[in-house]
Amino acid sequence: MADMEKKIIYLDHAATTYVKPEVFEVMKPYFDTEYGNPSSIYSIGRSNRKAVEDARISVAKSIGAAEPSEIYFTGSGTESDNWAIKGAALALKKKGKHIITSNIEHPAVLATCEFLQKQGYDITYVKVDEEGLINPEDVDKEIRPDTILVTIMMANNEIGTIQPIKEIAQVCKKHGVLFHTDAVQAAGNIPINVKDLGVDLLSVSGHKFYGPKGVGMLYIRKGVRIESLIHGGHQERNRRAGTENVPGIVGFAKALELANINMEAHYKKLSSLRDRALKGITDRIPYTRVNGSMEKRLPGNLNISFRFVEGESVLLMLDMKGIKASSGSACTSGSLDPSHVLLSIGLPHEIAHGSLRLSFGEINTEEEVDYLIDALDEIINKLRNMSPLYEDFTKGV
Amino acid sequence: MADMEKKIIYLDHAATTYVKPEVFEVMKPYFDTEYGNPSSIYSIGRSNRKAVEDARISVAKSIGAAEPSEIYFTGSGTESDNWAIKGAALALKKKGKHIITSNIEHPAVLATCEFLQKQGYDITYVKVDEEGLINPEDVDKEIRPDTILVTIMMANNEIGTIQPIKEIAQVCKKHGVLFHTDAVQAAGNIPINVKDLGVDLLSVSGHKFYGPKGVGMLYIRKGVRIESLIHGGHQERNRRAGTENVPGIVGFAKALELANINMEAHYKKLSSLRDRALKGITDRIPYTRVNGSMEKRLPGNLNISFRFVEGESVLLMLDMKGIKASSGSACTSGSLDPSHVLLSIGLPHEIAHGSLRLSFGEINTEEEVDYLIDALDEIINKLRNMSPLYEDFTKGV
Amino acid sequence: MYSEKVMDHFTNPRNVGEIENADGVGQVGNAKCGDIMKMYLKIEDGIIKDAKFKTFGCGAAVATSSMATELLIGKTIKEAEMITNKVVMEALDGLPPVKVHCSVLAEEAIAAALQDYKIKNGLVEDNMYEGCSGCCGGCGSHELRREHLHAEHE
Amino acid sequence: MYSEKVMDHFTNPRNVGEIENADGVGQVGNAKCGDIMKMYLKIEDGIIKDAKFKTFGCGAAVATSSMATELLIGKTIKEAEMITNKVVMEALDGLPPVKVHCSVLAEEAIAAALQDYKIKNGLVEDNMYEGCSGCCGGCGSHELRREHLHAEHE
Ligand SMILES: Cc1ncc(COP(=O)(O)O)c(C=O)c1O
Ligand SMILES: Cc1ncc(COP(=O)(O)O)c(C=O)c1O
Repeated sequence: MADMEKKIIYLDHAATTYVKPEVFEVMKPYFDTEYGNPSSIYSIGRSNRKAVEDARISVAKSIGAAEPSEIYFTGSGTESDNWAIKGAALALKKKGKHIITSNIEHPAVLATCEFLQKQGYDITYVKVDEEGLINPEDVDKEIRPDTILVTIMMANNEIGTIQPIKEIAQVCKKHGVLFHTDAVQAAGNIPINVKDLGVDLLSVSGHKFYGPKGVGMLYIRKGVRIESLIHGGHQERNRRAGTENVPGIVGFAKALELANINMEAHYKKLSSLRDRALKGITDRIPYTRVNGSMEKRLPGNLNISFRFVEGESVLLMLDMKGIKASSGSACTSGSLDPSHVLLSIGLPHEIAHGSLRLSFGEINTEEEVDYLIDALDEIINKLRNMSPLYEDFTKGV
Repeated sequence: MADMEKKIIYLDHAATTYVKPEVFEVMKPYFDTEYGNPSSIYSIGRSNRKAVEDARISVAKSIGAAEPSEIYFTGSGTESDNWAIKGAALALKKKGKHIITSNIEHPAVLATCEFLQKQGYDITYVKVDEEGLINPEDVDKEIRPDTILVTIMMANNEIGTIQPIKEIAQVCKKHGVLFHTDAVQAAGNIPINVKDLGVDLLSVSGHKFYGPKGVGMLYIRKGVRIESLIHGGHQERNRRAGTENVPGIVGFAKALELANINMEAHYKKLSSLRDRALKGITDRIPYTRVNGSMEKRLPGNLNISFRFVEGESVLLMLDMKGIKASSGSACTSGSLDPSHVLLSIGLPHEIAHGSLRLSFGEINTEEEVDYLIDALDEIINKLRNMSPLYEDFTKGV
Repeated sequence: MYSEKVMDHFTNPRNVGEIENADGVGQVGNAKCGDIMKMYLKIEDGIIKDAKFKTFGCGAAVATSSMATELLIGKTIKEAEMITNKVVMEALDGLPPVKVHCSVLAEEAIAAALQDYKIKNGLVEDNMYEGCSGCCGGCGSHELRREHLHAEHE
Repeated sequence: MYSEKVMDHFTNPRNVGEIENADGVGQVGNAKCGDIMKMYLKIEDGIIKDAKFKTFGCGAAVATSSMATELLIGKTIKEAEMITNKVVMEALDGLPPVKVHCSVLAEEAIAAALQDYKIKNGLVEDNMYEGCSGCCGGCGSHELRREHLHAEHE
């Protein structure tokens, strides 16, 4: 057991990733030697400025932006989402106050919309189907003359479903409505090309693709005007104030660059591990279901519900076996409700409570997956034997 | 000359500092091994959570907060300023829309106030005297029934003057008005004790005291309610969403802790270097003035105006001699106007243009100061000989 | 997040299972809110001789159930009635604020099982179910409780 | 931020100084806005034989003055009048957007010095000063110019 504890199997890459050594390496000099302020005119300031601008060029290339000047670095994916949505809301309030989003967005989008609702904006939540997918026509139907923004995530953080962003962007374009997508989970896992997608605004966060925490990015298509979220100095072309997080920005760009180079192999490896896990688990453990489309899905995401047990208990027991995963239920976050995403695809509360998110990453192996399957089998059994729901079920109550 | 170029004399610590090795050391593990998401319940998530909470406790201690829960980590000093001011403005808009600030604030405060002005808030700018100091009575006079916030910086970034924050806080308390102070320049240089000062909100930025860039802090006194700036997940007790920048937060706390331990020696060393520079420069170079009170001043700050020359030229020539400094003029930032701070203390435009900020740090030496004095003497001479203003002056025009 | 005691009771829960022909059985909570506790009591001469539980819920729910059974065994009914959620929580060296409701559930499970015993033995008149956890939201107290918990959290 | 050419002309400015009894002298800019250029011309047979300058201003102001004098020497008056700010800027391998106004200043300094020469030699009728840099704000064009520069920056 003590041995097991030491062996850590990290299956929570959707929550955060480690920083790759190659990424950390390029960040390092900006902590202690190249520490100037990019706004300064002297040479070490200038070399920092160049590092930031090179990062911007690299990121623009990584996401297919027309120009580096469309890339704005922020402090997190959450900040990018807040900026895109509040910024558009403020800039366009004369045109209208109606915003369309989906019912499976990340809290960074949902809580921002709720905030705007309190400020007098009108929010429409388009519903996903039981596969966790948005129908672009549903977006089309909700657009009104006073609609100023549509914000729909590219890939979901819990069930990994990938939305038809290009089609939604076309709908928005047809109506002349701004379109923002939260691509925090998509970035590094599936190709992103903003030109091809036709989005106006797109959010990314560094720590989801082996880059650093505390740095995000907002793509703002040239010509799109949104109000700033953070006012102050002239950084980021006057649109996002604050001394640039130079090591963070450099690391962000490097990580995204590596992810792009490596994307095909990454996709293949993760989806194969994921499929192995899925087969093993469903073969061995009855009363189990997968949540969300298996077709339109991030390669590393698996979300499964185990009937009669509760997610946090599963997580804790997995942790004791060295396996780090995440629950579909937002139990730990102070809310008593199960995941809004799982409820949105039609899961009953009690099944939503018994859900597990496994998100595979580049360090995982087939041996780890096999160990996971064994561990889960044992844990689910143990918990079911402790469960009054399972008791009722077996007794046929 | 090639030799000189290699010798870098960094005199711009007010712009940003390098990260101390001891600080970088404690940050490192959180990049590659302890990389969990603090919101996760498994063990590496928990160790990240603990790291963040330990940092909070440490910062609370460093600034004399009553409770760690009064400490909120952000992405920058600018974000902290934006949050404090906009957060108070939104939370208290029913009470009123009047905000008092000073005319020498950092752009993070000024631009935020300008933004609010456009949103219908009323901003009063209290003026500093020619020493660069605020009279608390002037604040008292401006408070009205609809005043909801006073925001006055603790120490100025250009001229280093230290404001009577405790007295201003008393004035605010008397009127029941919230008081925010931007302590970004003060932190690490002079003691900060929020309880003793009596402030409600206080901003700090990591990279000004040998900590990392991309992390800031807002102190919010217990019981003070402000609206969030960044909405989303449950991080930072539901008040500042986004996955925590764990290495950044850990580094922030360590740097502040070191600064506090080391404060007396730091103060002595920096002020002695500063005074040596001041004496040398004014002894050798005529038509020179110091800007801002020498008494109520940060230990490492020196701001001098050289008549008949322009600041950027001085900076560039200093840079060629390996000396990194900053100009009083915001020339590089896209504005053609000289520093609003120098104009506020009564400098004519042409003299404000010829100003230099030297900010000393812990790595500087007396030899460097002496080299600086020689270099400046030569540079100012050269530029004056090129200056039509000096020509007119010497010809008695 | 959890104390060692909580983790111990979660990992090695005491008294898991059912008691055949139990003298009192109580079930509280609701699958919808993610916690159900079922408590079985064996009572002889007014003394709780045995207690067992089954729980669907998070780590804290399992641990509080386990601790509750340990606290119950050997107690008189009067004494058992004094096992409040605070008592359970203290015995576990505390719970995170968001998990306080689990200890409330444990208190209510005890109450429900004792109530069942009393009804079966004619010790109370009506059989109104008093074991509401306030969690299922059915009675509208959910939001109230949530606010309460959040306030405590703050 | 600056090209090598700009840094070269800033570090080793050509033709710094005054010309005694110059044939044309022009001064533009304003200390208030941080840039003053004074241009001295020696003109013989309609050809600029020598040019010198003094400048109070930033690196770009010094470099554009220096480059302007280099461009002027040897030119006819007609040719000199065609040295626009673009010409100066291109000769310096460009300037950062916020520094474009410095090249405008150089163009205007040339114009002012030539105007002075013409007036002294009775080649123009009125002596209206045409060398406004738009920078001092005196004529209200400051804001306009600033917007213009910012727009270019964007
Ligand atoms: C007084 C003052 N306030 C706020 C800031 C903003 O801090 P940051 O650039 O780290 O966001 C700075 C430094 O740039 C400052 O000196
Ligand atoms: C879909 C999605 N959007 C936004 C975010 C917020 O990113 P961050 O926590 O880095 O601010 C996350 C991750 O937490 C996410 O998965």
